Amino acid sequence: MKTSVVVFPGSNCDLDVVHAVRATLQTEASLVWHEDSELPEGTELVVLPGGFSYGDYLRCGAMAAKSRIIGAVRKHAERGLPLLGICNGFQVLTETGLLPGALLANRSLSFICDYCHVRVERNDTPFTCMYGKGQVLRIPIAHYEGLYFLPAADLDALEREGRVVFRYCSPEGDVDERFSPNGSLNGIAGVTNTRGNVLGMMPHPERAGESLLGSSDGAVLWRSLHKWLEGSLGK
Amino acid sequence: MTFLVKILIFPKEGVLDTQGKAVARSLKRIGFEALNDVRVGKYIQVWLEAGNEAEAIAKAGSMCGELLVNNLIEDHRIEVERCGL
Amino acid sequence: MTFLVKILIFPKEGVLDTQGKAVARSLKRIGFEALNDVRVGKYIQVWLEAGNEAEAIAKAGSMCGELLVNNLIEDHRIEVERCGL
Amino acid sequence: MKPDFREVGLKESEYRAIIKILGREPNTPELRILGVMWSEHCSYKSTRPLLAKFPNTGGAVVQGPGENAGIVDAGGGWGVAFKVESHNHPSAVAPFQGAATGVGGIIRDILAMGARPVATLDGLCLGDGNSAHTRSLAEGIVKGIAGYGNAVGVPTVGGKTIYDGCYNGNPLVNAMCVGIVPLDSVVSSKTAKPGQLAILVGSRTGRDGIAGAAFASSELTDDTRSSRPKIQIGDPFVEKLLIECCLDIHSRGLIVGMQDMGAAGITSSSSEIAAKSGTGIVIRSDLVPLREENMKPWEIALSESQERMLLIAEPENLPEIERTARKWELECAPIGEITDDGLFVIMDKDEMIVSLPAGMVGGSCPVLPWPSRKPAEKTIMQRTAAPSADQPGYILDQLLGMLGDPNLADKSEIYHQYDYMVQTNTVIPPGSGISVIRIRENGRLIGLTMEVDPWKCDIDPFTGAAETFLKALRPLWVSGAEHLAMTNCLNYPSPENPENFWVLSRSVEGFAAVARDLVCPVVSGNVSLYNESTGSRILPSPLVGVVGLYEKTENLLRESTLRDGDLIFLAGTSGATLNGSHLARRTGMEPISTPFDYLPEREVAFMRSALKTSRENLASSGRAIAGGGLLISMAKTCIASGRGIRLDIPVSAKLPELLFGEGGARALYSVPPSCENQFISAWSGIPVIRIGEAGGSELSMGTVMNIPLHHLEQIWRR
Ligand SMILES: Nc1ncnc2c1ncn2[C@@H]1O[C@H](COP(=O)(O)OP(=O)(O)O)[C@@H](O)[C@H]1O
Ligand SMILES: [Mg+2]
Repeated sequence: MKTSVVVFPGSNCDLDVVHAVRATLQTEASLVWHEDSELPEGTELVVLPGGFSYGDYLRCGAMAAKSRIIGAVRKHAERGLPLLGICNGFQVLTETGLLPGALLANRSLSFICDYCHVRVERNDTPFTCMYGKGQVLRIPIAHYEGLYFLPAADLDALEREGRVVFRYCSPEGDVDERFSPNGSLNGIAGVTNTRGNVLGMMPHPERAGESLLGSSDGAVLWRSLHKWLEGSLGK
Repeated sequence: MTFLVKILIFPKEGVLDTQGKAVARSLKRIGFEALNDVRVGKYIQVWLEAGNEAEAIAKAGSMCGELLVNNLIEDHRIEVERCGL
Repeated sequence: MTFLVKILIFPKEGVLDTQGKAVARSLKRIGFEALNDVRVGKYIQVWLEAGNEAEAIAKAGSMCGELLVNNLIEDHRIEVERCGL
Repeated sequence: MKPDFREVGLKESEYRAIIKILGREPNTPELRILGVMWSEHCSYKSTRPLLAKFPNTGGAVVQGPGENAGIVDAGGGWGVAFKVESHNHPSAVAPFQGAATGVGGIIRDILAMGARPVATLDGLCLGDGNSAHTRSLAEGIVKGIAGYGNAVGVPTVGGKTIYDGCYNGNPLVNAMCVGIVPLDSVVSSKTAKPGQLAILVGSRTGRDGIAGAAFASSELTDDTRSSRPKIQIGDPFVEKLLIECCLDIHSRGLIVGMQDMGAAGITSSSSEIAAKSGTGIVIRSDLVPLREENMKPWEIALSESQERMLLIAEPENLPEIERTARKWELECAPIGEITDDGLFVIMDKDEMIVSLPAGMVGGSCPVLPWPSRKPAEKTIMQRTAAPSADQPGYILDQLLGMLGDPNLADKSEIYHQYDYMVQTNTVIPPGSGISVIRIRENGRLIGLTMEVDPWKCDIDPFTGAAETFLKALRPLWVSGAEHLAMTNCLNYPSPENPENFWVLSRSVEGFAAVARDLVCPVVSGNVSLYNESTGSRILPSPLVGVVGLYEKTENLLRESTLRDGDLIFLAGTSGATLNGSHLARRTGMEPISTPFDYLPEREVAFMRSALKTSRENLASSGRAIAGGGLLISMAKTCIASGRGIRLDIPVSAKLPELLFGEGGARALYSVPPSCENQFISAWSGIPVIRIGEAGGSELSMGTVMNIPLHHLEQIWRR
């Protein structure tokens, strides 16, 4: 699986993603600079990593969404290849319009770094095909702006189309406002586009890659992608 | 000519304004009770070159459209002032 | 009477405006080159009850002094508007 | 107009010394520069002879004090660079910005060693924990640390927070940063040679924090509060770019030296390089990229604008350095060069503004020998509220009261605001007595601890400081790490008061004794004096940070991994006393002086047994007993592991000492029954007693108490 991780000025989870992909799959993952206009030849997965692109000074992800590389990222997604935005990367995806919605300040108005639980709502996406449907993952979050917002009508449509991939839940898998650490509408932690090849998620799968660090639930996401790519590209 | 463009950005009606609510709560706590609502937004000042006021406004408008404002969650207003006449 | 008090808060002269700097750079990058400076501050709208305009302004002033503005690094301006005449 | 020497913070004797060295009067810019560089903050003039008492070589030490940070050998060709620094005065005035720039500053010190910053810890001493003022100040400080550390991508993996009314007007913010560096590419500030360029990389220079160092070297009066320098604003975004840029440049061998710009900005960084390298340096102030107009050369030279580094490089590498800086969108300008005349010179175009011997600016200034006087003995302990164990409910009441006390209660509200996981190496996150991170490059784990205990230092500065240091060492040993070295920050009130100076000296001796006896050298540190304001001054607050190394990942013994059926053991001496304890303060007991024995042999024996226990896997969890004593440690273990303990301790008159006493090397272990004999023999020669068994969902002790864990947890989480 050939992975490209985009580095914006202020990205800080870029290397973590590279390590996680390499450690899980023993495959190549390379960094791509935001000023480049092309992705490396043969890129199969693009990851927009977490961090504080451009300091997140205007709105999270807003300035990164205008980077030169975004054109190539858009084309990659249009070809139906997987594009994953994690945390700040999710914010960049909503700012580019590749995903609907916006991420607002957490209900607590504080940065939250902690483990949380999310329920896998769909396992028919490239990102989740090796999880069980309804499986509960223990996975870290670390953000100030993670409250997923969409105007009511759009939110209904999103739900009807089943585009919520991850939802905050209790350790037992119950979804309720109480288990949403940031106040996200409908407990939304990750959403996908209509085609299912673009995923934005606030939790950090790359931080849940080994049990020594507290959880390995995130590693399955990389394995899912690997499997899906092998299948779909007929390797 | 240099213009100072002032861009006022504020949360759209219906969008949760957590910060506004928190500020309202704090203001009430320290004694400002006769308070109906608070909204917190951004105030961006841009000093730019333009041929005339209309052009300055147009430029500011496209800055908002392209970068400064997220229409899903924010509204905005633009005011212009000529600098150093 | 209800007034809408608009509070414009902006970085003090000489104090590093981290946001303004970053926004200016981005605006230039996407093609707005005729740009001299950008400053990013806050725009707070407060709807409050007051007997008259002067009182509304006075109230807003003390809100700024006590909570909304950090005098070490920020300046501010207050504008008032009568609501729902 | 030329300022009076007093206005720039110099004493008359110092001014005379300057004239003597120069053979002339200094001009205005020179006077301003010397005022800042000879301030306490930059020169350590009050404490230099004291710091000389610290052992700073041996063991794993690769680089002792004298550089931007110390370095220890962590195996496999990798070094760990670390240092702690204070940002107390700025945080008192502007909590958010002060704390944020404190984090930024210490990160650059680590970067200056050529090391990649991999962790920070923060030591916070805050005022009365239940006051609204403290709460709002603490909120600003914590948000400042979070705002900076999170954005810059260095995990805040631990720290220490205490509350006491003595910090109401003077909160302390100490920040420690840890970095890793290949031992063969450590950067030194001593190796500059004539002809090399001094290149400024980072942000533009403004009028921020001019003379901030002098500000930090005096008491906070209402007057200084209003005359404070223009506040520095940290930009973590630029700092992140600066880290990547400098490491990129360094990894390609383009520089020979590097120095952060902290206090006194360009002046201190450039003059220190010249003084340490035995060269001169000329700085061209007109070449410095500015943010503000009409800045005077001396303002440029003393500006404390953040996020700047000074690189020393051969001229032929300049183009490549400039290209790299452009990639990272940073300013980059050659602003001077190394000379051979030993002078620190500032030129503004063709005009010479300053010309001083480099050693006088960035080397050392005359020591200020403050008089020292031992304070009168504190009164003998009066048990105003004598603890009587047999009084029904006494033990439980005290336990619950202490668990809910801000000093001992849950601190997650603070550390959940810090990104403690970025870089994906955090093995034990904040919330334990120890933080553990992995060094991916050599596969080893390192343990990090931070301690401050003003109350014990107040009773007796020597044993109090020793005990503070030991409190940072013991959790490392219990978790299976051997200590490598320590860093410290000496936070005190004015040294000009003879009693304060005596206390300061004695606590330095306490640190030095432990460093020597346990072979834990001091490799870096910082001093912050004058922490007093009108009507209040801080208790002596020496803070220590220790780095330890695990032989193997499997050796790591965690604190809260109790298993049902485990036997609970108390290992270690029974030297605990109520003196200076939380219980004593709660119940209003007067302390007696010299509360503890400092017995290094006992500590060494404890260390050996603790290390053996973890290496031979003889326990399922272990926790060094610290603040609040045995029962608090027990309650925290139960809460964190979600398992109860049935204590089996006979009721005696000594119960309060046993359960709530503090001090001395003691640990709480949970031992699988199959390991009992081996465990006991690992501790031969040291008292170990079996005090209970793990299981159930209560913390109970015969008829004395029986309390459900969820109740304990509720109180602890406040
Ligand atoms: N309490 C202390 N213990 C040991 N070393 C100290 C102490 N205080 C300062 N030092 C050392 O003195 C030197 C100068 O300190 P400082 O001025 O804080 O460094 P920097 O200029 O890099 O910020 C450093 O090497 C520092 O580690
Ligand atoms: Mg330094």
